[in-house]
Amino acid sequence: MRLEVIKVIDDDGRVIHPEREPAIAGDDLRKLFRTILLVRLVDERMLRLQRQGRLGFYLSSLGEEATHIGATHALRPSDWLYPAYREVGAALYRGYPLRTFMCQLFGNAEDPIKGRQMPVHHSIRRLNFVSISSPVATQIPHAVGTAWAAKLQKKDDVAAAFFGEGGTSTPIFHTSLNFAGVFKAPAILICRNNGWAISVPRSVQTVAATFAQKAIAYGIPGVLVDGNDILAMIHVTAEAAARGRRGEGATLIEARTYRRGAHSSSDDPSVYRDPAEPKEWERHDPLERFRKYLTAKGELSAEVEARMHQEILEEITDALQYAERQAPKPPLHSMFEDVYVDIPWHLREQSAALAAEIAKHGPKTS
Amino acid sequence: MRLEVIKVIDDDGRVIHPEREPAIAGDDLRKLFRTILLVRLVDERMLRLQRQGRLGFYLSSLGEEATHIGATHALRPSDWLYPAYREVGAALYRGYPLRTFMCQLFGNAEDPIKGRQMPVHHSIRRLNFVSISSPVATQIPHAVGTAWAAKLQKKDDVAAAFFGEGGTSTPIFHTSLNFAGVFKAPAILICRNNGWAISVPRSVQTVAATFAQKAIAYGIPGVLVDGNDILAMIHVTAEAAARGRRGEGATLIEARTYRRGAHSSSDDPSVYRDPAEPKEWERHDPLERFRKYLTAKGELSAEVEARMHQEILEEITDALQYAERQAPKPPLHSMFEDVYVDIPWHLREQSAALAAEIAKHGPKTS
Amino acid sequence: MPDMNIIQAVNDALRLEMRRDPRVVVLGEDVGRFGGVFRATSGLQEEFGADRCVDTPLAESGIIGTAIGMALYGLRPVPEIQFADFIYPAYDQIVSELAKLRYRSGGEYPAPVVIRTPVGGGIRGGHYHSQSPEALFIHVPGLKVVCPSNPIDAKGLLASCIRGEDPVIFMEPKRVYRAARGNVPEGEYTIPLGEAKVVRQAKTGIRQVTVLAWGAMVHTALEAAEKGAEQGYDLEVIDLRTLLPFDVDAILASVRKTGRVVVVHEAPRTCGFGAELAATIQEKAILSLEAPILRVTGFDTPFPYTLEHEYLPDAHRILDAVERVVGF
Amino acid sequence: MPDMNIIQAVNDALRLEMRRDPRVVVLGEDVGRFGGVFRATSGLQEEFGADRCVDTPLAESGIIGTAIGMALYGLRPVPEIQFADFIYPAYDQIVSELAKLRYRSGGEYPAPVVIRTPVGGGIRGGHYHSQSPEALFIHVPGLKVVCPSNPIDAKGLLASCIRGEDPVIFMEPKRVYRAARGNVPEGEYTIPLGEAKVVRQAKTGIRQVTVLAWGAMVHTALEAAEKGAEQGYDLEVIDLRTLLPFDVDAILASVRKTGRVVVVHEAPRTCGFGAELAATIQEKAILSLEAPILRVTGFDTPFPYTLEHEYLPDAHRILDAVERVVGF
Ligand SMILES: Cc1ncc(C[n+]2csc(CCOP(=O)(O)OP(=O)(O)O)c2C)c(N)n1
Ligand SMILES: Cc1ncc(C[n+]2csc(CCOP(=O)(O)OP(=O)(O)O)c2C)c(N)n1
Ligand SMILES: [Mg+2]
Ligand SMILES: [Mg+2]
Repeated sequence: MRLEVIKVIDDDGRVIHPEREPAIAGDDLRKLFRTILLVRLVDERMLRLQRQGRLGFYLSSLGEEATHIGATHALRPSDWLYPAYREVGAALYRGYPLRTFMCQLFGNAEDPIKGRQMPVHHSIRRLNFVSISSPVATQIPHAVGTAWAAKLQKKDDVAAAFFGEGGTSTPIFHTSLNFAGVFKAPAILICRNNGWAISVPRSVQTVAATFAQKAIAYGIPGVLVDGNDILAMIHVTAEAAARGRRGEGATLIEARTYRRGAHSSSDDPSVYRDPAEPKEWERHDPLERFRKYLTAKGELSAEVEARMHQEILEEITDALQYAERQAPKPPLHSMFEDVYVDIPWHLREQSAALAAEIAKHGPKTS
Repeated sequence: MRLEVIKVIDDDGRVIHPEREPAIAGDDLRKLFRTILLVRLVDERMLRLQRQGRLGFYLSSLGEEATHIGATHALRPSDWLYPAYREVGAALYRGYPLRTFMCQLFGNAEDPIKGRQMPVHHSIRRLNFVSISSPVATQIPHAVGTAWAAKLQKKDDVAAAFFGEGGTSTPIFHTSLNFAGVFKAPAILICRNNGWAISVPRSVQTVAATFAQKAIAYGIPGVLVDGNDILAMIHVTAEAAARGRRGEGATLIEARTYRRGAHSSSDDPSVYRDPAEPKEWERHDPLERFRKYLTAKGELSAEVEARMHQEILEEITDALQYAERQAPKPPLHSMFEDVYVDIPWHLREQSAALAAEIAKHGPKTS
Repeated sequence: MPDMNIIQAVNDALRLEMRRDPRVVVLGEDVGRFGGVFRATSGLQEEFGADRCVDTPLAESGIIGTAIGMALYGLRPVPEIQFADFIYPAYDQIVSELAKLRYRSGGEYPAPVVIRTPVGGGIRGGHYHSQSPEALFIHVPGLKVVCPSNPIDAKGLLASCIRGEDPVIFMEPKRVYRAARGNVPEGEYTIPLGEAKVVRQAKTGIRQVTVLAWGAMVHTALEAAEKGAEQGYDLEVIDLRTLLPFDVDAILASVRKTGRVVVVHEAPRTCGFGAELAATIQEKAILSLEAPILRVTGFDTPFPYTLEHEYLPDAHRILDAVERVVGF
Repeated sequence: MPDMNIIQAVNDALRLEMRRDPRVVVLGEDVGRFGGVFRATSGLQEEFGADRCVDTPLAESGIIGTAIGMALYGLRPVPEIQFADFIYPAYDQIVSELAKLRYRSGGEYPAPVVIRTPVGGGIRGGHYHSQSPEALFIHVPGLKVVCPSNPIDAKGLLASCIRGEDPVIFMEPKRVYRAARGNVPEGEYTIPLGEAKVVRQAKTGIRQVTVLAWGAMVHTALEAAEKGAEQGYDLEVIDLRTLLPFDVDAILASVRKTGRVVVVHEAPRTCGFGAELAATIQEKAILSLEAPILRVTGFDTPFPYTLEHEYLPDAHRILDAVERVVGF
């Protein structure tokens, strides 16, 4: 157990652990920075949209972007990601087009998952970004199973699961990590400890001093990392991936971060949380810290960033306009597809009945 | 975390840790001894009966008796026990009459649980010995809830749950211990690590070096104890109970022992286990060790033991004859009772239909 | 009598029962400080303290499992499962333990736990914030299942459940949590379990159809009744209120009167509770039936997001079925 | 064609599929070294190694959850749940994940996991070694549910499931695991899902009754048919084999022929699969019905130990129902 909080840079972006500093090319550094910025600007815009009633629901990652964007960078595109709902940055980092992203949010006719899930529940097979589920932590055993399967097939893929600290309290967290330990599955279990599970503070999830130490129960290493330090995230994830590929099994990573926004667009943290707390965490802002690091390194200038910013805003506007132009609903019959590989008689019957109903009474209005 | 295996006596019954030796009156020492012997003789006889086809099913505790008999001694009669199926010694220690015990095994008209469960699934409210369930580990959260309730009601009862090491792999183990930690419930979680879960060896349950260390995940103390050393069991359970009563919360105890017999009367360990292994564990036999201790202490003589032995055999024969004399089945209507506090219309209807069916065709033969 | 919505009525019932009986405790995710994501437990922690209105770790099995242990010790826990869609991690504790404890202990160890949980669609919640899993509990002997449609029933039924001796799954129709309002009597009262309510009587003697519904669908059925009246249909709408044990007498009385039945529910059709109602009715009253019993239900797909109003039964779909049974 | 029982047939199917397709893996409690507590996986670890026939820790949710992850990666896991009574800790993974993955990913992420599990009573197993929870899966869109009654079907259906693209709950009737024998064709073959089998045809044209059954109850139904024949009843016994999607055409064809239906199952009556069959039949063929559809089922109690033969449907109970529908 390492109870030290692994860091590479401090709050001012100064390298305090050069021995851990990952070697990353300038373009990649800027891509990392750009993705954080992208997520932040997308989140901002979408929350605004939601408040205007133009979007049903939204979940933002404000202040937590470095956790999953850093982890994703440390993995290969062929490695599998099992995200929760606060890791869309991982998809964007892997190149998920913003237009498609927006179509998912609207659940419209161009939504690749056919309007079947709430906003933010993306599924992107070609990016190895597996379908997001609302139930907390249900994806963890899948990551373990995928990692285990890769090992059985003698491939060197690893699989990463992301989940909040609330997820560590679930029963499936336990069985998953235990299986990962027993079968030496090359899985990386990334706990995004953002301090809150809706209104429930971290202190109510467990009285263990850290989440990382839960690894001891499974005989696997547990690592504690500053989740707002993207370089530290890259460092520990790369180490965990290397361990996995070497056949040494799974790693649990606790990434300390903070949920600066509301849990979701349905939530109002003023009821349960002292506003000084999120304020305090602004000091550790991952974007800010990374910007200072890049600036000091000469890899980012104010002009470059301003250009990025502008570009991103234009992309968002374009994507939004694109999404809002699409037919708002997927075709009726799509509701009955993909329940099974083929459509059995009872679903064919139901589909026909619905078609007849709509033909008779017209489309549903709400 | 204490990774030392707590012991009081060695395999020869010699006190190696006098500072831990519990002060127990002679009569109580003999009662402890007698209960181990009782369980052993009952187990032997019941397995024989099962092989003769006179009993449907049986589960023995051979070699593991000290774990739960010791723990029960260390608790007050008002403390709640949540046993698994291998802790009947706890009930017998608390005075469960052998006749009733046998009636449960036969599920006959005098079975207090009305023939509803398989043999060995006792329920004895007046002894605070809660109804045994077959599903592994489902009783653990109940012990935590009961302990928590006692604390909320400012009573100083504690609750103990017993489960095998296989039970630590279950999802409910995790949520239960985490709740126990968070709510500082005075629960004692006793993992009887007997090396096997049916055919699955301990090494497949977890790669953690010990089960005791799983406590670290929940911020509670984990204790490793020699489960074949009844004095050590008493010592650690008494400490855990005292902690609980002092308001310091839960304790996880890993009691190292060994399942010397088959998993149950349905099992055949010769298919999966080297017979040398159980043989080897005879050296650490809890009865033998305790006998040597008592003899050295002058609390037990061969004559006293012989008398006990004789008495127990007579009791067993009496109880068996009693049980076999009872009507073999509980009344028909009892099948529909206790599903709810009152019998709703649909069960009344079903009960009447069954009565009519039996009236028409005669009693069911098998 | 104050005008209340269902959330307020539930809150009122909880508060009164907690005042009345110190053994009543509330536990769940976000129920304490926050007062519940739907605010149904709002103010309870202030009044009764954090020991009686408890925020728990994120583990439904822990919530239900420890509630069982509390109930065995003599408390009256009323756990909340934030959405019924998240009840499955606790399914083992509910099915294997809660439902069977009284029975398997020969009556020695009842565990009167009342599990409150919001159910149903229509709030743009997609797969996991819309489900109606009543059938998965009705099929399990040892559980009672209740689902009110309005604040007056919600308060009286919840009080009955908490005072009762049996475990209950108490399903709250979240779609009408705020929309269904009523003049809720002040102070304590109970409404007995097992009694349905005829919320609209068929009176014309012609083109009469019995419509069985519960929860949010009662309102949809009443809407259909309004619309249907214009078309000459006379619907007798029965709000089942208690799903198990259901009020077979009230149902059969209406069936004998109308001869035609439509059952409405949001859950998928196959093996839904509608199947049980249809099977029971045809078994006990086939000679009264003038037409097959039709089911108007959700489809046998996961609950969709965008097309949720295509998925959910509405007045049109009910009236189509009414038309079919009348025209049979 | 070797004479085999169901256990041997299941074992044979697993072995052949594992030989045929290296992606097939078996995992579960005691399935490896021991070969399963019922010996259904006996010899597989010897032949295919401990990587393809895996003993797991004691956690059904881990077995199913990791199997899903394996299936997503391209393997064909065939997990065993030792007794269906212990499937509930995995219910969340089955209902929330396995059943919905294809749908919620827009078809991108199918998870073809075939869960084998013994079901049913009659082995003196009490509450927790006797259950028949098929309805709890039939109600969940996205799952298929299969239950063979004999070794020939068991082998062919299991092969179909493993080669199929959908998740399946494959229920094995443990009461007749050894008792139901048959001449099982050697080598690979498949039997398509969704097709029922008429295992006894009604031929006399009088006092004909359709009896719907599956698993162990098929044998009880056939016994009733034998006995009934002596009393002048002519039973047409249909073995459903696949419970979802069930073979509605075969059922309705028989109903139209006989006009009378008895459904038999071990599970508790209320909201059991018998309810769905009754509801569907009366909906689609009420004019063919000469009598109500009766259900002969287990009672709405937990499965008892001593009184299990009082609980379980037997030939007498079936014939009483037959008598009632014929005499209606
Ligand atoms: C099994 C389950 N129970 C309850 C919920 C409702 N819920 C949604 S998010 C959430 C809190 C999750 O907290 P955490 O795991 O810390 O993730 P975070 O939102 O902080 O990223 C809860 C309780 C759920 N989605 N799934
Ligand atoms: C949830 C569940 N899964 C599977 C089983 C079948 N089963 C009965 S006992 C057992 C092994 C239990 O091992 P352990 O917990 O170590 O207890 P022991 O029998 O060694 O005392 C298994 C797998 C069960 N009873 N419950
Ligand atoms: Mg969190
Ligand atoms: Mg064991």
